[in-house]
Amino acid sequence: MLKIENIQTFYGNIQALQDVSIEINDGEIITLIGANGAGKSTTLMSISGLEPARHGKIIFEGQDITHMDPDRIVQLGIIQVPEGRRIFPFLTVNENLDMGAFLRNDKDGIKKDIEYVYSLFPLLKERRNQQGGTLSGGEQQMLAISRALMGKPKLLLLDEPSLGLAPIIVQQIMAIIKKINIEQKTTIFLVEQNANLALKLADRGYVMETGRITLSDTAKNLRENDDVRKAYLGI
Amino acid sequence: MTPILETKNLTMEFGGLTAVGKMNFHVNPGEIVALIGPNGAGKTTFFNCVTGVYKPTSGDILISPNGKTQQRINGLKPNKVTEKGLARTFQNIRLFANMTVLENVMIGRHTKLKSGLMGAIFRPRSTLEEEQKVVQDSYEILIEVGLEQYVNELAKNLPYGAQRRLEIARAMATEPALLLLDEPAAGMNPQETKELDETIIKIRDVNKISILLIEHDMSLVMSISERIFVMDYGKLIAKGTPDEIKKDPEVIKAYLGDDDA
Amino acid sequence: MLDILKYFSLKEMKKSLIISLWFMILTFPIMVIKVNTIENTVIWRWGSLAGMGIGSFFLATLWRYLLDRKKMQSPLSSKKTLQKRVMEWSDANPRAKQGALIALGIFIVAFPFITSMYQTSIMTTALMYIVLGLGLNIVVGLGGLLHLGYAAFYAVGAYTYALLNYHFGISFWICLPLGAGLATIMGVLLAIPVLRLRGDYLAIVTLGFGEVIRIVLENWNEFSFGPSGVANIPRPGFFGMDMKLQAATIYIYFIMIAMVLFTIFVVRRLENSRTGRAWIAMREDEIASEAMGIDITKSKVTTFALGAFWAGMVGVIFAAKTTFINPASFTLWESVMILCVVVIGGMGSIFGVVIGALILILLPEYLRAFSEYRMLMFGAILVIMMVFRPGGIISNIRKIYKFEPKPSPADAGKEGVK
Amino acid sequence: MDLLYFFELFVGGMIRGSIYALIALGYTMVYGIIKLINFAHGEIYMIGAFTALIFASVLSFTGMNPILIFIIASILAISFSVGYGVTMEKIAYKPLRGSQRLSALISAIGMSMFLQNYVLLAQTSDFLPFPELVPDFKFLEPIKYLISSTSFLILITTAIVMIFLTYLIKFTRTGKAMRATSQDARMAQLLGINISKIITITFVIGSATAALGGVLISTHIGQLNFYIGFIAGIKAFVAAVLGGIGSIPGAVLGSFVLGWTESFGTGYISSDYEDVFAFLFLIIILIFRPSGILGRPENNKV
Repeated sequence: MLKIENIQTFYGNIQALQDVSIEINDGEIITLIGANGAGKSTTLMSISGLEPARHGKIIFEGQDITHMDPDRIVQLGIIQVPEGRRIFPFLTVNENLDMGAFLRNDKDGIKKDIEYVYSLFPLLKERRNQQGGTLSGGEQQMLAISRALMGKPKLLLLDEPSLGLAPIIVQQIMAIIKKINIEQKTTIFLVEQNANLALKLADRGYVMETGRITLSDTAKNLRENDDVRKAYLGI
Repeated sequence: MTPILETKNLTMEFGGLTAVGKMNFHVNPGEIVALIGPNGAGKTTFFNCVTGVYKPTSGDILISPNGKTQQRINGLKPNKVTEKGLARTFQNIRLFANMTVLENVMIGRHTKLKSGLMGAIFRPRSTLEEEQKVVQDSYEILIEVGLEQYVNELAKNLPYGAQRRLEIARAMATEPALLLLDEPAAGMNPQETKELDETIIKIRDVNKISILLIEHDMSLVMSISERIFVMDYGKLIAKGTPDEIKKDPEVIKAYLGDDDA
Repeated sequence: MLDILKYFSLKEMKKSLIISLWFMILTFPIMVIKVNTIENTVIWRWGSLAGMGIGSFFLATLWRYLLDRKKMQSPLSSKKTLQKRVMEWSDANPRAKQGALIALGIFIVAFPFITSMYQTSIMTTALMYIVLGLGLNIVVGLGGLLHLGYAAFYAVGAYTYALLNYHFGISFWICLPLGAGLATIMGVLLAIPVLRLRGDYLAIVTLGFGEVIRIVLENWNEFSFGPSGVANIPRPGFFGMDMKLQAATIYIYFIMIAMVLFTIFVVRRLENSRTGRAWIAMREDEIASEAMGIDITKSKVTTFALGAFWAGMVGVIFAAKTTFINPASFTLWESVMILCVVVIGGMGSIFGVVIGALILILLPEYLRAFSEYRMLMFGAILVIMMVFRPGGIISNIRKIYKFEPKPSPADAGKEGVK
Repeated sequence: MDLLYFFELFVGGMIRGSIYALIALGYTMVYGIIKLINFAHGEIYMIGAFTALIFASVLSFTGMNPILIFIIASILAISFSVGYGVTMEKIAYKPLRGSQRLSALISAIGMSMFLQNYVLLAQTSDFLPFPELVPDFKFLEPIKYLISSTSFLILITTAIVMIFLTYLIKFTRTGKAMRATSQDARMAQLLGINISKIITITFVIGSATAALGGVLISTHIGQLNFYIGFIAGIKAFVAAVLGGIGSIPGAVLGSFVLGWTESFGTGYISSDYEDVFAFLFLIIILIFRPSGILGRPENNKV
C-alpha cells in the first residue's frame, strides 16, 4: 500500500533521515519504535508532505507522492494524527471534527461519521460545544483521532498517541485503534516510544535509531529480541 | 550536608492546570541525580522553574552553591540564577546558531568577565588580557568535551551529537556548581550516548560539578545516576537508587502501563 | 546552474504572457487613465500599458529564474562568492591590500579638492548616512531589534544644536556631545517601556515614538518653531575663524570623515568585545543568552542608547551642514531610509553598511534621470533583497579568534574549568 | 459641559472608528494567518480609493446617474484592490514564508514604499477632489448636523461588513479553516487544508474591505492623494493591536476605542495632536497589556 524507498530528509543542514525504507501492506498495523529524536516524527512528516524527502521515493497505491502537496496527500487518504495532538484550541469539538472533514463534500456521509466517532468516544459528544483547548489530555487525544477519522483515511498515521496520558486512557485508546483497524479496515502506522505497548498492538515493527532503520521484523519477534528488550522495554 | 539544590513544595500552575505539584526534591553536592518520567510529566517545567524561566506559583527553591548557607531563588531572573551557579542545557538545542563554536562557549564565560563598554572601546590592558584569557579558557573547555576540531565552525553546521555536547560545554563555561541537563542524549546514537556518559562522569569527578539530568534513555540514567526521581502528572511518584527504581511498581506502571511486561 | 534558455520555451513563455496580461489589467486604471479634475478631461496613456506589458513579461521570466535558482542552491553550497575571493586575495597579498588602503586614503583626502562643492556636499551626506547606518546597525544588526523610529534621535541631535544655539548661542563643538548625550538619554527612556515587546510590536511602538516626536516638533510652536523650523544655524567654527561657504563645506566633509573613522573604530571594538558578543547572542536566542547569564534588559537598553548616541551626533552635524532644519527632515521615511542602508548593505556588517550608504545616497544623486524614481526603487529593492538575499549585499564575516593549544593536555586539565 | 458637543464628538469618533475597522480587519486577519504586519495594507486602501476616483470621474463625464456611478466605481475599486492585494502576497510575502519575520516585515515596508510611489508617479502628488456622488438622504434631515449622508453610509456599510464577516468566520467552512490555520497552520495542512488558498482568501477579504473603506472615506471627505493610505494604515494597525491583533472582534473594538480617543482628544484637548493620542494610547496599552484588549496572551515555550 505504502512503500518508502531510501528516503533522506534534512532540516536545514542536519540530516534527519538516512536511507529509510518502510513497507506497509493494506490492513496492517505497523509500528515504528525508537528513542526520542531518532527521526520517527520526521518520517511521518515526510509521508505527509510537510518535510518532503530530498532523496528517495514514497509510493502510495502506485502513485509517487514524494513531492506532492500536503493537501493532495490527505485527499489520497493518508491522514496523520501528529505528536502532541495539536487540537485547534479555540475551535469547538464539533468544529475540530468539521475540519477533519475539510476535503469532503458528502454531507450525509459526514453526519454519519460524526455519529460514528461519537459512538467511539461518547465523552466527546458531551463536550461537543466546548473549545478544544479546554479538554483534558486524554480527551484531546480522542478528539485528535476522531478528527483524523473524519477524513476517511485509508492509512492512518499516529504519532505517539500514548504521550503523557494515564495508563488507563492509553489502554482505552489502543483498544480503539485496534477497533478502527478492524471495523473500518483502516491501515495503521503507529509511531511510539512506548515500545511495549506498540509491539503488542502491531503486526510488524521497525526500529529506528538516529535516522536509520536498524531492525524490522514481526512484532512478536521484536518483543523477544534481546536488544530491543534492553533498549526500549527497560528490562 | 546542605543540599546544593532543594525544592520545598514547589508548585507551578498554568491557568488552573498543575504542571508541577508540591515537588520536594534535592541534589547533594557531588551527586548525579536523574529526573525521569513520561513525556509531559512536568520535568521540563520543573527545570524552567528552577532556572528562573518560570516563576513558580508557590513553594521554595533553595540553593547553596558554596555548600554552606541556603538562599531562596524563587522568581529570580534566569541570568541571575546562572550567576549564582546553576547552568542548564535545553531539550530542543538552543545554540547561538550563527556564532562559532568557540564564541558559543565564550558567551558562557560572560558572567565571569568584567569589562564593560568603556573597556571595549579603550581596550586597556586588563580587557586585552581578559579577552585573551577567555579565548584560551573557552578553547580548553572545548578540548575537555572533545569539540576542539570544530572550534571555528558555525554552531549550526555541527552534527547533531556535537551540538548537544556544545550545549554542555557552553553551560560548563559559566562555572556552575550544579549543571542541569535537559535530555542530553536525545537523538544520539548508542556510541554517542556512551561518550556522553563518560563526559558527564568526568564533569562531576574532574570539575566537581553536581549534575541533575532529565533523560529518557534508561541505559544512560541507570548507569550513571546515584539517585533517581520519577515524576508523573506533575507529581513525584518515586525516588531512590537505580536498583530500587527498577523494581518500583509505580514506576513500571507509569512507564509500561498496567501490563505483564 | 540552470539553463536560462529553458525559460524561453513555449510553456514558460506562455506563463510569462499570462502574468504580463494580468499586470496589464491590474495596472490599467492607475497607469493608463489620468483624470484632469480641473478641466474635466481624461488622458489615456496607452503607451504605458504597452510598456507595462513588455516589462512585466521579462520581469516575470527573470523572477521565476531567480526564484528557481534560489531554491536550487543547497544551504551548504560552498560556492565562492566574489566577496570571499576578494577577502582571500587581500589576505594573500598584504602588500597590495596596504597599497589599496593608502590609495583609498589619498582619494578621500583629495576628494573635496578635485571635485566640486556640490560633489563634496553629496559625499558628506553619504558619510552622514554611513554613521547613521552604523548606529542603527547596533540596534537592528547586532541587537536584532527592529527600530522604526530612529529618525527621532536624529531630530533630537539636530534640534539640540539649533535651539541651544538660537537661545544661548552655544557653539557647535559644545553641542556635539550635548546632542549625542541628550539623544542617548532619549534612547534609554524609549528602551525602558518597550523592553518587554518583541519583533513586530517593537517595530510599531518605535514607529509610533518617532511619529510622536515629529508631531510634537511640528506643533509645539513655542518650543520648536513648528513646521517652519529653525533657520540660520551657524556652521561649525574653526578656532573662531569665519569661513566662506566653500571652506565650510570642505571642513564639514572632513569632520564627517573623522566621524566615520571614529564610528567604525568604536563599533568594531564593540562588536569584538564581551558586550558585543552578548548582543549577538541576544539576537540569536534571547532565552539561551539569559540562561548564559546575560542581562537582556541591560543589553537592550545599551543597544538603544548607543544607537541613539550616533543619531544625535549626526543630527548636530546635519543642522550645522544645512543651516536650516524643520520637522519634515525627520519623518518615518527618514527612519526607513536609514534602515534601508543597514538592510541593503548587510545587517550586522560594518563594511556592508558603508557600501549600503554609498549606494543608496550616491546612486540616485548621480543617476539624476531616475531621481524621481528613487523611493520607488528603494521600495522595490527592499522587497527584492528580502526575497533573494536577505543577508544584504555584504554578508557578515566575523572575526576568527586565534588561540594556541596548550603544550600538554595535563596543563589543560589543571587550568581547565574550575 | 456641552452635551451636544459631546454627542458630535461621539458620533465623529464612531465614524472614524468604522473606517479604521474596515482597514483593521484586513490587518488583523492577515496577521492572524501569516503573523505578518502587512505594512502595505494601507496602500491597498489608497489604491482602492484612487481606482474609485478614476472610474467615478471618467463615468461622471458621461453624465450617468451618480448613484449608479458610485456603485460601479466601488465594485471596480474593490476588484482592483483585491487584485493588488493578491499579487502583492505572491510577490513580496509568499517567497518569504518560513524565513525570519524581520525579513517579511522589511519586505512589507518595501512594498508599501513601492506602491505609494507607484501611484505618486503614475498619477499625481496633488490632492484630487472626489466627485460628489451620494445624495442627501431625506430621512437624515432632522439630525443632519450629527450625521451626514456619507457618514450614515459608512456606519451602515461597516455594520453590514461586520455582520457578514462574523458570519463568514464563525459559520462557514472556509471561515473555520481560516481560524484553524491561524491557530495551527501545520496541523491544518495535515487535515488537507491548502494554506496557500487560505492565505489568498484572507488577502482577498482584507483587500476588499480596505478598498471599501477607501471609497467610503474619500466620498466622505471629498478628496484624496497617494499618502492617505499610509497614515490610515498605521492607525488601523494601532487599532488592531489595541484590540488584540489576530482577533476580529478585537479589531472592531480597538478601532472604535481609537476613533473615540482621537475624537475626544482632538475635541477637548487639541486638534494638533490627533496622531499623538493614537500612538501614546498604543504605547500605554502595549506596556500594560501586551496582547491587547481582547488578545490572547502569547505563551513562549522553552
